[in-house]
Amino acid sequence: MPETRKLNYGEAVNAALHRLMAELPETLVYGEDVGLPGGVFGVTRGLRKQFGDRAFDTPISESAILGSAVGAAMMGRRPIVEIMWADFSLVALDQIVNQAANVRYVSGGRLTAPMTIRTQQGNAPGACAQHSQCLEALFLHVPGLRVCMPSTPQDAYDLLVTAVHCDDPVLVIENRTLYFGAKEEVTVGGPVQPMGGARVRRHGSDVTVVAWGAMTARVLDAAEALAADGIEVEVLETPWLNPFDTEAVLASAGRTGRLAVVHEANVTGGFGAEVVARVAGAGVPLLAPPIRVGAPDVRMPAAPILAQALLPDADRIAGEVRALVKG
Amino acid sequence: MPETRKLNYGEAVNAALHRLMAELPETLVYGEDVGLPGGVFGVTRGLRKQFGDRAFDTPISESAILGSAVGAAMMGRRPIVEIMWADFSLVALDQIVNQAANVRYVSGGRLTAPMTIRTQQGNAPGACAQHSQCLEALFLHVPGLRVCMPSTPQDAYDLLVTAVHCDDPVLVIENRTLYFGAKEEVTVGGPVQPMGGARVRRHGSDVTVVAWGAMTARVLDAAEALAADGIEVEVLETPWLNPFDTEAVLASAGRTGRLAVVHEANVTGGFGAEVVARVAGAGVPLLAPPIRVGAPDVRMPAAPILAQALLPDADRIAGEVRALVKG
Amino acid sequence: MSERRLADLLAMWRVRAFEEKVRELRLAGPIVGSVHLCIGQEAIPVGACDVLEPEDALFATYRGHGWALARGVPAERMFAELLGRETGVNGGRGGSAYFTAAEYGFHGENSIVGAGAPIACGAALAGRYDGSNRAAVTVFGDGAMNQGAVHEAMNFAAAFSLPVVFVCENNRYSELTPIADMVRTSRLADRAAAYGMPGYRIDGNDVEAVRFHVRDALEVAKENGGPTLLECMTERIVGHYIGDAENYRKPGEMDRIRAREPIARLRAGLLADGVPADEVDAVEARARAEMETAAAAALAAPFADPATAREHLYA
Amino acid sequence: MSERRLADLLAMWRVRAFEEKVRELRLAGPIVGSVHLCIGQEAIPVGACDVLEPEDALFATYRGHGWALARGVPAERMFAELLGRETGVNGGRGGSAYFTAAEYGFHGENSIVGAGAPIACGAALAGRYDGSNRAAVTVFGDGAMNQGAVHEAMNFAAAFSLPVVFVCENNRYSELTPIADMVRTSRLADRAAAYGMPGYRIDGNDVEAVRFHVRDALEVAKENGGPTLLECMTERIVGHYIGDAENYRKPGEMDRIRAREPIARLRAGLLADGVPADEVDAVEARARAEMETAAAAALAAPFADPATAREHLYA
Ligand SMILES: Cc1ncc(C[n+]2csc(CCOP(=O)(O)OP(=O)(O)O)c2C)c(N)n1
Ligand SMILES: Cc1ncc(C[n+]2csc(CCOP(=O)(O)OP(=O)(O)O)c2C)c(N)n1
Ligand SMILES: [Mg+2]
Ligand SMILES: [Mg+2]
Repeated sequence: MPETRKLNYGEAVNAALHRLMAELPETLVYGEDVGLPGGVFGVTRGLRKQFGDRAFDTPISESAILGSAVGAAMMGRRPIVEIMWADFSLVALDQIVNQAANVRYVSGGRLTAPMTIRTQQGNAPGACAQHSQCLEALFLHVPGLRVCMPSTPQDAYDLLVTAVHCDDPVLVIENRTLYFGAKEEVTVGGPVQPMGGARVRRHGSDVTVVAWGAMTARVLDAAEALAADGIEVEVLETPWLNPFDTEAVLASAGRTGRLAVVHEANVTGGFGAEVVARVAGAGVPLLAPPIRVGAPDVRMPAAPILAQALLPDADRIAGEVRALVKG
Repeated sequence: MPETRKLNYGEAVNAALHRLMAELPETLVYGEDVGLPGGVFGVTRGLRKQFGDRAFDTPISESAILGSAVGAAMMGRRPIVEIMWADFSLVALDQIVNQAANVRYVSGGRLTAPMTIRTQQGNAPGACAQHSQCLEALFLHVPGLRVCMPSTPQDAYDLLVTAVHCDDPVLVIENRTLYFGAKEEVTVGGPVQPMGGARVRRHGSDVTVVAWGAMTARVLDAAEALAADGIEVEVLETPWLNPFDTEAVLASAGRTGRLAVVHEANVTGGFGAEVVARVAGAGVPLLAPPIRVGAPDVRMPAAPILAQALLPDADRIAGEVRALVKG
Repeated sequence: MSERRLADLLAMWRVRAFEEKVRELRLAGPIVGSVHLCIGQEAIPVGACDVLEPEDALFATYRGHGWALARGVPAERMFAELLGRETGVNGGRGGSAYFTAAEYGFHGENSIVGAGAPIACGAALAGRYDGSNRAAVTVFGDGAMNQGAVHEAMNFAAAFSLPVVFVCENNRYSELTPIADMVRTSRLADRAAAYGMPGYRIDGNDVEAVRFHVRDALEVAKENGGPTLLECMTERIVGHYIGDAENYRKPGEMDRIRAREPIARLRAGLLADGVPADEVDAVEARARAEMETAAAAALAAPFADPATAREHLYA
Repeated sequence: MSERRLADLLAMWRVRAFEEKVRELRLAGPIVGSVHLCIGQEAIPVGACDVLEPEDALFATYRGHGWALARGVPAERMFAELLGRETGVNGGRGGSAYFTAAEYGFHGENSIVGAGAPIACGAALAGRYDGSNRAAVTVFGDGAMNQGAVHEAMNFAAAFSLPVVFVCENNRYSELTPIADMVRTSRLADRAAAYGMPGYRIDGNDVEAVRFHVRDALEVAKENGGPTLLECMTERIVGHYIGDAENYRKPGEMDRIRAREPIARLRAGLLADGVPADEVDAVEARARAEMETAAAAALAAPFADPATAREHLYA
């Protein structure tokens, strides 16, 4: 029985977790501070109370957290583990890349690893270089993983539900600057959505801008500003990055004849390169060379005044897209 | 006093290490089995004998190996550490990405991390999914690191010498299928080469093929076969991936009008996407959409008969390049 | 009593005969790539697997052939796996160092040092919720004790009193480097105290000692007593991998090793107890014959089909 | 004697006054982002840094302001760093949780739990070759003891007898979770035995005890005796970070903490020894005044220049 609730992004994640724990008895939720304290961002609040020891705190041991999730998933549990910051996954990447991603393939499907890794990433004001990275491109280069990055409360809810129902390892990369955003109408309790798919967040005919994560809202702001200049931007959000909806991007870019990809991650080696390479490889005729907008190839400084000079914001995005359209 | 010696790839690495230990007293060479045993591939043989405790074995502790290299480098040493397989870097990626890459930037240059990480990667017959990955794309997405992948004995020598002289962290990614290749004339003892630059391994006018690592030789074989069909391939090897010689690629692709990028890594999110995206972004006019040839997005099976079905070989490369040229 | 010991001998001979056949096939060509034999270490898998229940989970390393065999994985399907045949337990996808056969209670080898330990914790954790009486056994070498993941796993298991048995096969070398040079105190079992769990150094060449201690640890584990670390002292009679020149061996070392290796030792014990030599030696012949048959069948099987190489990546 | 104790009190008051001023600036706006204060833990950095030599290397965590100050980093340049000013020790690049000031012998904070421990091993290792008499001190929390990198570092340092002092600030919580719930035996110092190194649990709120044990460990280290683990028992009087609601505190916990916190304790000791109250309290006033001056100067400094944000990535 689907119902509508006013929830912000963090609350939507929390609602999804409650639903999943209730409907899938094989789920477990654990990680650092996620049990009794309810998570450093409050996102797992209430689970311990309602579901007892199916929600618990762990030592600061990312290899043990991720590795035990692999083992529990092999045995039929459906663990939902949290890595507090995506940056911290780097102390234990082996368990994701060399372990979780191989389970199904090597065993020919006789063993599987239906686990969900919730994490969050990106810069927030004052965060240092070790707490600011956008690492989705690393995970997207690893066959055997699924990866998504919701940016709206509805997607925060839906994608997590889909992820946990998926029989393979899925990374759900959230964003702490979104947790406490505005409340929106969120449909909860509806059917599990299929994995994949893009979202046309705004229709436009002059240029296609593909974006994901925290950049989506900035791209929409930029599109608004550009509309005032008479430039109509089609904003295509791709919250699912693996599987990635290449068709939607090709179709939109084919229609508008121009392509920009915007992500918060560093440009070089970012997933924007993959998107551009797919469009180029498909031979979609473009009126101008495609552009990528992201953080320049540099570490992230802590001082907001320095970080702001690096992170794409609506102004910079609008400027680059305007230049793309106006030539 | 440069001199010429007949060395295979592994011997060239060994010669470079001997030179570096002799000319830079601040170098240290360590890692698992690199001291007394001289390395599992024999590449560090003789160093312990000649340089005593500046070459030593370590526990199986990649975080300690890499982390101690960061600390020793901060204090003025120039450690050259080995990670036996690139796959194993994933147990300790934090020390490379969150630590080494940040030292200079965060301190504004007052601390530096002049360390070299030697590793090797790729598939060899019979190797399992945890010993076959090509991970250069992960490192290439990390600002603050330098990355190179020599494929010839001369480059194995030169690039390592350059890497160790570099005042920043450098990854030198070797390949175990190359260590015991044919002996070639190698100039040793020459001046330290500048970082960066591409190598035109074959001139051609019909298509530019960019490659690195173990694929270079296969591309050259494919080019030979294609020449018999009247297709002239320009083979551009880019052993330095960071810094990457974008200009050389743009110029060659502009000349030939066609572009293929070949790497052993999985296609999605591979560095081939970056190369294609740069060429597309630069607006180089091409006669046909650029292609990428690499391992399909799957794990690597151990059985050679299965792995061969996935890895690019000269036949497959020739086939795909032929299709690109013939349309 | 001598019956059980003969059964132990047979089980150990099966492992050794399997490994020797693998070596032959590796040197002759049909098996390719890096292969890590457990010759000399057979008493550990044989003693341990004897007391495992079907519901228990077992995680081994690249040196895992003996563990898989002792757990009941058919030799033919293992040969086939190493030979890249369709009939291999993973159809050739795992190979010598990374195959898995959960249907036999063998939850896989692992080629990353130490990585199996946290995974075993998860298998044990799952048992808390699925109503099974599962314990998990994770096997690793002396060198793996210095890997971060093993430390995290031991603390995780101890803190949550998970039913895990940590079996450290201390064969005195990590690849080509003596473990004694890589630690300050060489009794690795003593590290258990750091986590508040029991740790025992035992004779890993004594199948009876292994059986006793693993059974005891499993009982403690299943009674909610938490994990145990067993440091099983043993030695490889072979190189780290096939092709290892073993330059690191000290003079006399191999003689000493051979004198106390588990099969020779059990054989001597049986003879001393009056079991007729022909009865004892028939065991070896039987094991070798079984392995010849299994290898022949595997060699006759079709190769894995390259057209399937992309299957089973995702659900 | 009371002179040294007054000096200790001043050093501790400097740390606390710094931290209180930081909190004020964080709550008022000029400092942004996550800030981890060490209020309540001041005796550890003050006691330890007093016996460090200029050549020694010091690696702290995100909770590192006190260590930097005690090591001699000027408060004004630290305020400036937290405020994102050009005059900050890293011109604002490091911020509260990740700054470095090697020119003062402070080799940096670290925001990855446990990551500083292997790095400190490298600094100590370097001393083997560069002719210095360097020891390295690495500081981390109780929770970090469960991180793989710390384990690897301890074994690495012990195996090679590196001059490292592992200082564990056990404030009983890892963020919001009691360490007692995350380990089976709560005496973390006992883990040192696993590596064959000495480990001591000491009163981390007693500046004299800290000084004694750190000096002793440094002496052992510099005489080639290898590493030591010091588990310094202490408590935060504040939250894990500014903004922490501290719901995890038990009834009466804060009273108990305040009763034994290091500054109140040293103050009481001085008064009991007959040092006049106004002399003792002048110390606090002096420290606060210094910090007000330093903060004001930092606030007056220009912001970091955004045009420089891309500099210093590579040589
Ligand atoms: C994380 C990691 N580091 C290094 C290796 C390479 N390696 C494979 S086996 C081995 C030695 C392991 O020694 P030990 O744990 O004693 O096991 P043994 O081989 O003696 O059974 C090493 C270093 C690896 N596979 N994984
Ligand atoms: C590898 C890693 N995992 C998790 C975190 C998030 N985190 C930051 S501080 C902290 C708690 C650390 O506790 P402890 O080691 O006791 O130090 P304290 O903060 O109490 O001084 C955690 C989990 C991190 N920064 N790095
Ligand atoms: Mg061993
Ligand atoms: Mg703590």
